[in-house]
Amino acid sequence: MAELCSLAEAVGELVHDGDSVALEGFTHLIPFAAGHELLRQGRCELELIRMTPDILYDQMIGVGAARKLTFSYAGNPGVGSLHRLRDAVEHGWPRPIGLEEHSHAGMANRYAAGAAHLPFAVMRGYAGTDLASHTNVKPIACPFTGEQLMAVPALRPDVAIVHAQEADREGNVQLWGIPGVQKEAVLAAARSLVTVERVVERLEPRPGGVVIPGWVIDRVAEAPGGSRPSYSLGITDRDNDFYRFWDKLSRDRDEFTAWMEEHVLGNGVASGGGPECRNP
Amino acid sequence: MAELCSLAEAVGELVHDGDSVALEGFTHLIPFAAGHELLRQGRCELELIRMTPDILYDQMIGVGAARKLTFSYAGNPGVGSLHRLRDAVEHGWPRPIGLEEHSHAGMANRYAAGAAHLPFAVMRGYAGTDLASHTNVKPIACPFTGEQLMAVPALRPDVAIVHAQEADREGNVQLWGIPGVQKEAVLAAARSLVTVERVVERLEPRPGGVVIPGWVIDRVAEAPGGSRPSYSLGITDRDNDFYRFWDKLSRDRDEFTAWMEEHVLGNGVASGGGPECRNP
Amino acid sequence: MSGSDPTTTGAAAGGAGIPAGTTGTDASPAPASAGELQTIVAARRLREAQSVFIGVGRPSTAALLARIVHNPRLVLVYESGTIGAKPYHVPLSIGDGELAETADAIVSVPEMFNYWIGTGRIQVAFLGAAQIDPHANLNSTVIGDYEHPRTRLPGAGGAPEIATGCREVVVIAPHSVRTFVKRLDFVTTTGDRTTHVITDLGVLEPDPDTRELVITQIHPGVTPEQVQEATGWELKMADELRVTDPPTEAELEALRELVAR
Amino acid sequence: MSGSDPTTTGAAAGGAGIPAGTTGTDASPAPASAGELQTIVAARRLREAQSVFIGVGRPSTAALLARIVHNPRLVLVYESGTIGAKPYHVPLSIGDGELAETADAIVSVPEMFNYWIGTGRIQVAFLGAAQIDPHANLNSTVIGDYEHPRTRLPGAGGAPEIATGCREVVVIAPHSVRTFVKRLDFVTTTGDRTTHVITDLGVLEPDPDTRELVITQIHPGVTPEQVQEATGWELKMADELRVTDPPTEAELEALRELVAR
Repeated sequence: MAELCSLAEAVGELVHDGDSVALEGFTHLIPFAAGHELLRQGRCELELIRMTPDILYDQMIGVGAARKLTFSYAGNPGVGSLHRLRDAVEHGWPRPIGLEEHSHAGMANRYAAGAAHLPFAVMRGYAGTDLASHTNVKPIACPFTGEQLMAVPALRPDVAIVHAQEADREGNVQLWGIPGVQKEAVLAAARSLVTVERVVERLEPRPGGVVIPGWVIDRVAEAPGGSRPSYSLGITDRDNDFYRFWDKLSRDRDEFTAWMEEHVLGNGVASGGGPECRNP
Repeated sequence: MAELCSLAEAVGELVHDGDSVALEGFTHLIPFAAGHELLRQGRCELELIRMTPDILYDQMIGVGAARKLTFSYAGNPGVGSLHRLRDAVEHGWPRPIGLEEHSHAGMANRYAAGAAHLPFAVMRGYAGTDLASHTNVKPIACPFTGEQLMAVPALRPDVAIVHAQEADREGNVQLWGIPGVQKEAVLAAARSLVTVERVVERLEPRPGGVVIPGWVIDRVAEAPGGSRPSYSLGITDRDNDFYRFWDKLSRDRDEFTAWMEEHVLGNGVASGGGPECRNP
Repeated sequence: MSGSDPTTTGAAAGGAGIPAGTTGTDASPAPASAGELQTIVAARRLREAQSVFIGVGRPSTAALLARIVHNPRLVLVYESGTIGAKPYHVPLSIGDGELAETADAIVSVPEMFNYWIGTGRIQVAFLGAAQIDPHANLNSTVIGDYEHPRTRLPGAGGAPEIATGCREVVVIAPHSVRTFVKRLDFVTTTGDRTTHVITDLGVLEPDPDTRELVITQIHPGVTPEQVQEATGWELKMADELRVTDPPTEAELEALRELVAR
Repeated sequence: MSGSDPTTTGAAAGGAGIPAGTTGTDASPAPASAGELQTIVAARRLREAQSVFIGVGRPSTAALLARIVHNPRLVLVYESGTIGAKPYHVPLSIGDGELAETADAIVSVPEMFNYWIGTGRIQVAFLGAAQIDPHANLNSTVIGDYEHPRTRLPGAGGAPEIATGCREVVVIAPHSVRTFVKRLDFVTTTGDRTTHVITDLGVLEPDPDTRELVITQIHPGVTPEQVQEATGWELKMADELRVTDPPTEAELEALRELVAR
């Protein structure tokens, strides 16, 4: 049964150094506030998992919190590269980082297998690519037709963290808009945290609403604006300017470090929601 | 792109003698009107596919339209047995019928594999049961962990027929309430027909709404009341009395035959919706 | 529907049956029937449960009763995809509209089996069957030979994976030699996770070592001989055979009010 | 995002570039840039299409333009799960709110890849890449050695399965020796289903027998020599090299109006 608590408590109780952590969100509903709290608490040696690592993971990798990144597309959506990730991969700054990469279809199926507590999933994919020999997939034959397909191993993160629009006081969560793989991430993980824009008395059923019952979630924490500069459909808007701003700022190690110190790491100011996190 | 037409045209164009046909619906939204139209047009030698064959399939089997039934639970929900099915299986009346049976999890995964156009799905199931040796499943080992699991072959019906609350004039369909495996059935089938309670100018997004775009459907036909005595949430109610009535009526071959002649087969009266189909 | 005993689904809460157990006061209503007592005992098993997977018939009635009397936060899950349903009426089918209208979440059937049932998220499953053997294996497929059955039963439904996916299984079955058989005609569902078999005569539990069912509890007014007579094999008795607590007034009243809705 | 070329995603519709092609009348606006022409040519490929899978950047702009000018019923599908999106603005990301708000249906990412992309339901896919080879294989993973890359690119995203799942693939890429290379540093995506490669200089199509890309069409004002110079291998020319129809006024105006929104 989900316990409602503060973001700081939730992160402190659920995430340990060295954990594999999936902060999911497919452009929409990215849990920035939770990621920043994780950094403020000094979590390190993390395996970061996400289909589409973007600015949040660029920040986490840039301060050296990650030992490994498991992903399928690491870019600044619609803008370009993740410069901190590139610096880590190309030059080992501030530390080298291990990569495990898949295609989106592979990652999505890995999460789905994880949510089903199955050890693997079967798909048509990776055929003819160099990906197959650089990642953890194995050919598998259909026992009925003999067709050669690909098996991908289930993803079972230690912790999943996602953001949603609302929760009720029982910890039942509702999100709407682009649902991504958030439900799968929560169901696949050993522990889970959902940050929400607001806690309401009662979840009003909505078109496109995806409800995750509180009894499969460990902690729910209120974090208004907690997905900014990403967005929570119907509540906050995507700050496209910040994504463009990040492309410039993040090219320089010193500027990046100073910005993170001032806006994320310093004096415990909640980020993601406040003006601190916006394009100055 | 879905073509809107009459139920009679749709059935006439899409369903041929000998086809495998999935008239899906999980207690909710069972396409009675379409099934009755199929009988009125004299389709025969069908392989009927459905997770939960109930009264509709009892009727179709009772008049001898089916050569085979593929299913996972064949009962009158909450009431008891399907007497016409039992008569066919136990005494070959009015003709013998072949059975291919699975568990619900097996059938659901077979549909999901079909919808993904994969040849099979992997699951944990059938272990230790006699089902495994009486149906078409095969053991499969996880290539990563070695765990023994079960492979089930994809379901790819010739035709899927489902019922929904609404369609717009482009043939986009929306259903809500218990969604069952209807989307999977449509996406798994070579051809598809959706009958709807009503055609509307514009689909209004609804809580729990499942939208199937018109461009993956072949025909949409208006059939108000077309799921009765099952129901279409928000529009018609389940006629529980009829399910209990059927338990009595269907025990007797002659009474069944007379009832079918009068209420379903005779003079082209649309069934399912009209008073003819109700407990007299 | 697979989660319920096809032989009991017709009667929502037991209806007729031999009286068994009373509340023992003058002002009390008619004594509980054996079926009512069975439902009440099943409901008690859900006192501490977080979630229960149920079919229609007695399992559904018992779970609704548990929500009323013991455990208002109990999460009801039906294979139709309704999670956290809170029906006011005992549903006739597992897909009744009231289940959809009162659920916390509704999911597709593939999601129900893959993400919810198969993963051990649901704590207790109530299952029924036409036959049960000494190791709590169940048959809901055929009586007689598979190819030429004497009685064709509805089939597996969700039971095989419910029984291996949920954390513990409680079987609810009528106690008779027709149901309690030494050897099943067909193994539809395995009994490995079964913790209790609740009948209209008593409660059986598997021996921790041999996994063979042992009668551990009998309902008031039932004799061990009656139980043995209704069982198709030589039934082991627990060293300390408990007697079921009689239904409380609250339980019986709530049950009757629920069924009358 | 995987469906777009990382090198073009920054510029929504081409922006600056060498002028190429004009509408040829006095009242006409400024001549089309090479980027604009590339977008217009890509949009023309969707005249008859029922559905198109797109990433952001030029592919998205081209698909929106096609809906305005050629094919109002064209179904846009984004890997974020939005099916039938009808955005008014060119989206910056494949997950912009406007896509969700205007979609016919929104599905989860696993469903998008398993039920929609992997099945051939979507007719055309627009893909970009950092490198393309003579057989239209694409690299969007690394420049240089995989373990010690000179440039780490964003990675595969949806491309590998989009390229094998959709019925035909159209690649949209800038024409330069940096992009058109004889040998890829990494094969991210195979070119088996590619029917057209649309660049800012012309259009390439695979030879039906050898599957090697052949330049079949050049944009107005472009010479075959220019194309060869911008290609990192000895490029085969079609026997009849067509010249791209210049942008019509309607196309150019609609494109500029779209980008200015």
